Amino acid sequence: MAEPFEPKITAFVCNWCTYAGADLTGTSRIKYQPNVRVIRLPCTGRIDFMMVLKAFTRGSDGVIISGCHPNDCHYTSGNYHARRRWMVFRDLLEFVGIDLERIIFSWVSAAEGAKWADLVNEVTSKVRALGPYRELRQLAAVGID
Amino acid sequence: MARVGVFVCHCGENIAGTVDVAAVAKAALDMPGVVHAVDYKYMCSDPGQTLLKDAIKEKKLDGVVVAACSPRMHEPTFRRAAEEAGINPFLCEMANLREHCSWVHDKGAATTEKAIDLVRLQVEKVKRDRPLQPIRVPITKKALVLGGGIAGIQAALDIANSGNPVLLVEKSPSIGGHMSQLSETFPTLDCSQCILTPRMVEVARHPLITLYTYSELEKLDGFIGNFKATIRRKARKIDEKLCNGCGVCQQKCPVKKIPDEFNEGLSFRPAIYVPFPQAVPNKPVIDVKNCTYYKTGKCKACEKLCPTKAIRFDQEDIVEVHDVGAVVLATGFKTMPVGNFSEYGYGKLKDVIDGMKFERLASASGPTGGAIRRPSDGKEPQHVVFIACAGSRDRLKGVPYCSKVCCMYTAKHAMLYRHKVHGGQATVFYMDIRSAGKNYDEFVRRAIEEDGVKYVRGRVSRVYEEDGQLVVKGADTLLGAEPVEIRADMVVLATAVQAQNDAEELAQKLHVSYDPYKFFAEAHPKLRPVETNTAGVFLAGACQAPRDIPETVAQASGAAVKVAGLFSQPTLTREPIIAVVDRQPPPVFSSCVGCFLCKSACPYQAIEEEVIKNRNGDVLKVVAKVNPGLCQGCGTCVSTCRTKAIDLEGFSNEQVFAELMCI
Amino acid sequence: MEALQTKAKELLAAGTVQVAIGYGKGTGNARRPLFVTKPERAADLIVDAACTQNLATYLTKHEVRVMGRMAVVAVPSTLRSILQLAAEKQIREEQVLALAVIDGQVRELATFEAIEEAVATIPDAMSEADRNMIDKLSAMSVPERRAFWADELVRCVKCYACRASCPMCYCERCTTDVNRPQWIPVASHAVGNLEYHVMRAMHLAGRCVECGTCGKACPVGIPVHLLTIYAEDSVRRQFGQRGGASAKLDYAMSTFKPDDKEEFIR
Amino acid sequence: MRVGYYPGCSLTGTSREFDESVRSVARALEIDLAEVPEWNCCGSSPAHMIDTTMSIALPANVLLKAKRAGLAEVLTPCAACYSRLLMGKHEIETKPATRAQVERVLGCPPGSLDELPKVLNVIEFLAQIPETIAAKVTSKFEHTVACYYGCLLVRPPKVTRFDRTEDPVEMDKLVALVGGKTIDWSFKTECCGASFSISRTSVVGRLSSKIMQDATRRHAEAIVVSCPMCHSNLDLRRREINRRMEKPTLIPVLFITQVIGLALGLSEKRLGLKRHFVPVKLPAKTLPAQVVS
Repeated sequence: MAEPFEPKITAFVCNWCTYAGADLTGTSRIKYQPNVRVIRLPCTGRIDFMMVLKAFTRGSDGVIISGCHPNDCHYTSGNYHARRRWMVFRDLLEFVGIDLERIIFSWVSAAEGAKWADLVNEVTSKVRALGPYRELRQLAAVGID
Repeated sequence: MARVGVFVCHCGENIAGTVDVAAVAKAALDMPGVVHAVDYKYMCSDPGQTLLKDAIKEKKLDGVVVAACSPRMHEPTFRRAAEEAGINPFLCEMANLREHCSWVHDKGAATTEKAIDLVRLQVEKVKRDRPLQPIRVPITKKALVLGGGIAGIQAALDIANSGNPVLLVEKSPSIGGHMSQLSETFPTLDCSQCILTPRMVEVARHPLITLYTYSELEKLDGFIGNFKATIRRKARKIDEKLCNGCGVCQQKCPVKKIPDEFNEGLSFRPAIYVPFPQAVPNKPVIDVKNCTYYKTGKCKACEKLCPTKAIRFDQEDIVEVHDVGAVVLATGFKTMPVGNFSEYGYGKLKDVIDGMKFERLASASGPTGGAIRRPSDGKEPQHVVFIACAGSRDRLKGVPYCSKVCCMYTAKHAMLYRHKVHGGQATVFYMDIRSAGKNYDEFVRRAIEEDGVKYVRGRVSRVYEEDGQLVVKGADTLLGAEPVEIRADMVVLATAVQAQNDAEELAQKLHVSYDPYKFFAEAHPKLRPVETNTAGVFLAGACQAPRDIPETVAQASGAAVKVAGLFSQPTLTREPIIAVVDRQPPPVFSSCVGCFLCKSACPYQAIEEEVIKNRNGDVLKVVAKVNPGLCQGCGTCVSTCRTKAIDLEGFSNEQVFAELMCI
Repeated sequence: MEALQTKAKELLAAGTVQVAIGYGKGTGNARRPLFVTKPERAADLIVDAACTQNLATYLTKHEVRVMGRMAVVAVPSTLRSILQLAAEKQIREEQVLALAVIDGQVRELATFEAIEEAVATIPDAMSEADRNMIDKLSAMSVPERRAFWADELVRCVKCYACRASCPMCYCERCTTDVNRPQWIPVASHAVGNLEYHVMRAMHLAGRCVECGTCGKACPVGIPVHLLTIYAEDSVRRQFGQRGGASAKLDYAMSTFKPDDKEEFIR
Repeated sequence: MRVGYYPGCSLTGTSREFDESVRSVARALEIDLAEVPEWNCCGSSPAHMIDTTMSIALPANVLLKAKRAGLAEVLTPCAACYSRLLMGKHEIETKPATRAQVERVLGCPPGSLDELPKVLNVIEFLAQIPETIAAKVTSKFEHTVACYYGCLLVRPPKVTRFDRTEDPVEMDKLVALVGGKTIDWSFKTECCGASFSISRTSVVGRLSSKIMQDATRRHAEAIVVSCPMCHSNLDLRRREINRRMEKPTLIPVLFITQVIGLALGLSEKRLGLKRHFVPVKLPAKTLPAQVVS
């Protein structure tokens, strides 16, 4: 029997809210599924859309993007800039035929340890149900990379 | 070729209990560029750090990954160790195996595999780390203290006494805060005002303290050492220089029936008023909402009668900008509005009051001169029931946390009542008695044993009126949950301590984190309890969590020391995590094309235009330049830049890309 | 057409401009860019329905700029390009003069303010064919669209004609040329091509003037302009801003509103 | 307007007048009550004391039938039925394991228990249509009454999410809507003795007398309820109650639907007023509310 599919989830998180929130999940000993790999960045404003695209083309089955709630940004407005970028990026991704179900945006504050665990569990379960993200990987096979 | 060392920490059992640390170290050795990998029981301990330092020297490492706890915890520790071993501190990275792995996953192959991946990400990152030099910025050696309660007063005095100027901003007309309203204080029963007012006067007289009452913070820009605080000084409608505080205006004001905030609505005040006799400053304000002149355009009785001609009806708010180097948040708390406890009849039944009202009743400066009189008819209550945990530890209708001070003040209230009404009976309904603190439990025992306060362990379900008396229905859980019905003359609710209404808004102005209950969050619950995540902003008192007076004062002094320590340095060292625009040899100079879209995205106005000229002074190119003093390193400009001409030190494109490549 | 030739001749003769960038005769019925520096050659300028290329591309080219002040024959999208280039500090008012061709009329627009006024009266720039195509694609399911673009983009040979023809792709170093890190794979293959075109569209969102020149420039006929036009349209729909409306910077992607909609964020 | 209707056993037995008044009021308000086809027991006392799975499966089956009949909302006047249906729905929505087990018990395919209909008690339902009621009032209900809510409508608050747990007010608002006055009292959710109505009448007498005592002291002319158990205890057990009263009382106990029905001008017969043990006699015109506070 084949091994059950374990999705790879890449999370881009900001240092001040979601990373700290995930730290709180740890100090609160709330368990969640081990499929996520966190890329720590100072702010959601630092999340280049190219990184998200790269995460998918490198084989992530799901992507989490998370930072401070509106108004709570450590850098005042990085999350607002990021939000605009995501609005257009999502729109464009869907237009070129990339499934938005695999890319989840969330605000997780430093106090929301439980929300981080919920988020990871939910995304992991959802992506596990969706199965491996073959579409982009099949495309990659067309090329020579 | 890189020479990276990987150090895997067991953290006792914290990591090693779930993650196969030896396997992680072994796997690390196979990672390209890793020349050394070990695991050790406690990396942060002195021998652990020595292990790291020795390895750096012996193996000539040019990059270090410590796989241990969160970088938010120990990154400075290991960076310092790396520096001591002779490499640049920014060539040290941490893989978070504890908070992000061992504490949140079960023991098993998947968890160890994740740990290895986390190490791999950081190895890829550290290989691309560049040595960075700390940035030095000047410090404005002046502190802003927000809130003029005991926390703010103590912090302001301590900072000023260390020789640094302080701007103390209080939103109400006088400093003093909740403490000025209290009667006696536990566990010594000394009079609150007697110990507080000398401090208030000291604040007013201190040459290094500028006191702004009736003022609020509108905006805070800048960063540690270099904040710009915009303060709104609300118009008192009097000329403070001319007013001598004689009080004639208060006596002559025709509006008399405004509920007095200081006395918790138990008495009345005029429209021009000083909140309480010991107020600092002792200058009145005109309550514009209730003043006859502002409502009808007529009256001006105070203006006519003021002997120094100090009334200024046309006075406007003043907005000022101040340069400050540090901020102490000491904005205090509020007590829970009791509206969600309609079954206790608060608001409906006049003789059901909250703890703050009782403080005013018991206070010698209060509306009854310290005599316990019930509000409905002014009679001396013969039986008073105190309900502890009215809102605290109540997930359904209140807050889940313990408000910490209620057990003690309830014991104090019951005791004061028994001292003042000798034949009176005091009954306390409680869930647990939490009296941890020096001389605290002794105090509670005294209330029970010497002053005869009856303690009933159980909660109250209802308070209602019958035949002119209050009926308190509850259960005595120590007597097999027998229903208890007590007829009382007055009921005092120990309502929960909550964050101020505008706490969230204020936190957002200052970019400090806050918890789900809107209390401001400390940078670390144990090791950095007076700091916030925003460098240069410190915490004192009940704005962080419910606190009593001794704790508040201790924390305020702690915050003051942090400020004084900051101000004792000639300049400030900042982490060099900032954006840089690339530079290239002529004729390109920079891959920046000078579109300046980054400029509008920068939250800190840190992007400037740099004009590149030739020797004749002809403009060759205009490119972006990041002001390292202003840049805070968010990286918003980096992801806005189409040509990738801006990059962020410490989180560079190459580093993030490398991390992504090992997914 | 005569009006244009006369105007260009006058401007060149008077020395108001040193070069007039316009359309000349190409192979067959095609039109090609023409750079007129002598008044007597102004008669070679052509204006007709076949003149669709956005000539603003040349305004940022060093070789053209060194000639002196430029007059550019401008269709509506060219006018928007001028404004967007001005907003991005790539062109100054004294460097350029527009010979706007709007509804067959030639008007000299010497200031950015005049161009802004003219642009304000021009309706939605997306052509009907592009609009229909975008509507058709939007109506498809996600997998259908994925198949459509996979089929199209697999033919891309990364010749970068789209980039070269675009007036807003004036960067001296494009992200595709960055090799540390190599964001976009050098070779032409399906994933890299997708990354390249998504990147280009994202970079043009809020800046694209919807001229469609990139699509026409594609030698293998990929409708790449639909991506940039779609991204631009997305910006307009969501933020009410558009590229090339003003000579002052009004770039939707470097600003924000606290109440931007965020129902997709949980 | 069409709404699902689940009467349950009480409304077909001891509390027929509740059923009659609900149906009459609904008819007067032009609301189509669609009875859940083939409904079964809600799982009250018998099941939930004995078998946890059964206590969820029974209400789940009721809601499943309602869902299959295309009903988005189910009105259930009996407070015990309301409690069971809500609790069943809550358990299914929050516990995947329970849900799977119930699906097995009911033999329905997975997913059948998704999006079960909303459960409404009669107060909740009427509170949604205040304008409709107000427009049809023909004779104002000019009486001062005590609204008694009992326990099941507001408990447990996490599940019911209805009104204020300790001091509910929604029924008071309905009475006010049709011109009545309500006393301000503290016994709105005190225990009436609940299911001891049959097994231990003395307990009912002791507990309910306290409720009755306070209501009469505050000059209520009647007690208004929305639960068949409350009604039985306060009405049927009046003899036991009066034995413990300072002054025996004969103030009637009305269902909220009967109060509304009277205001809508419906006949005593259609509202089942004759079925009570304590005769429903209200003073012709009432005094202004004497709120004792």
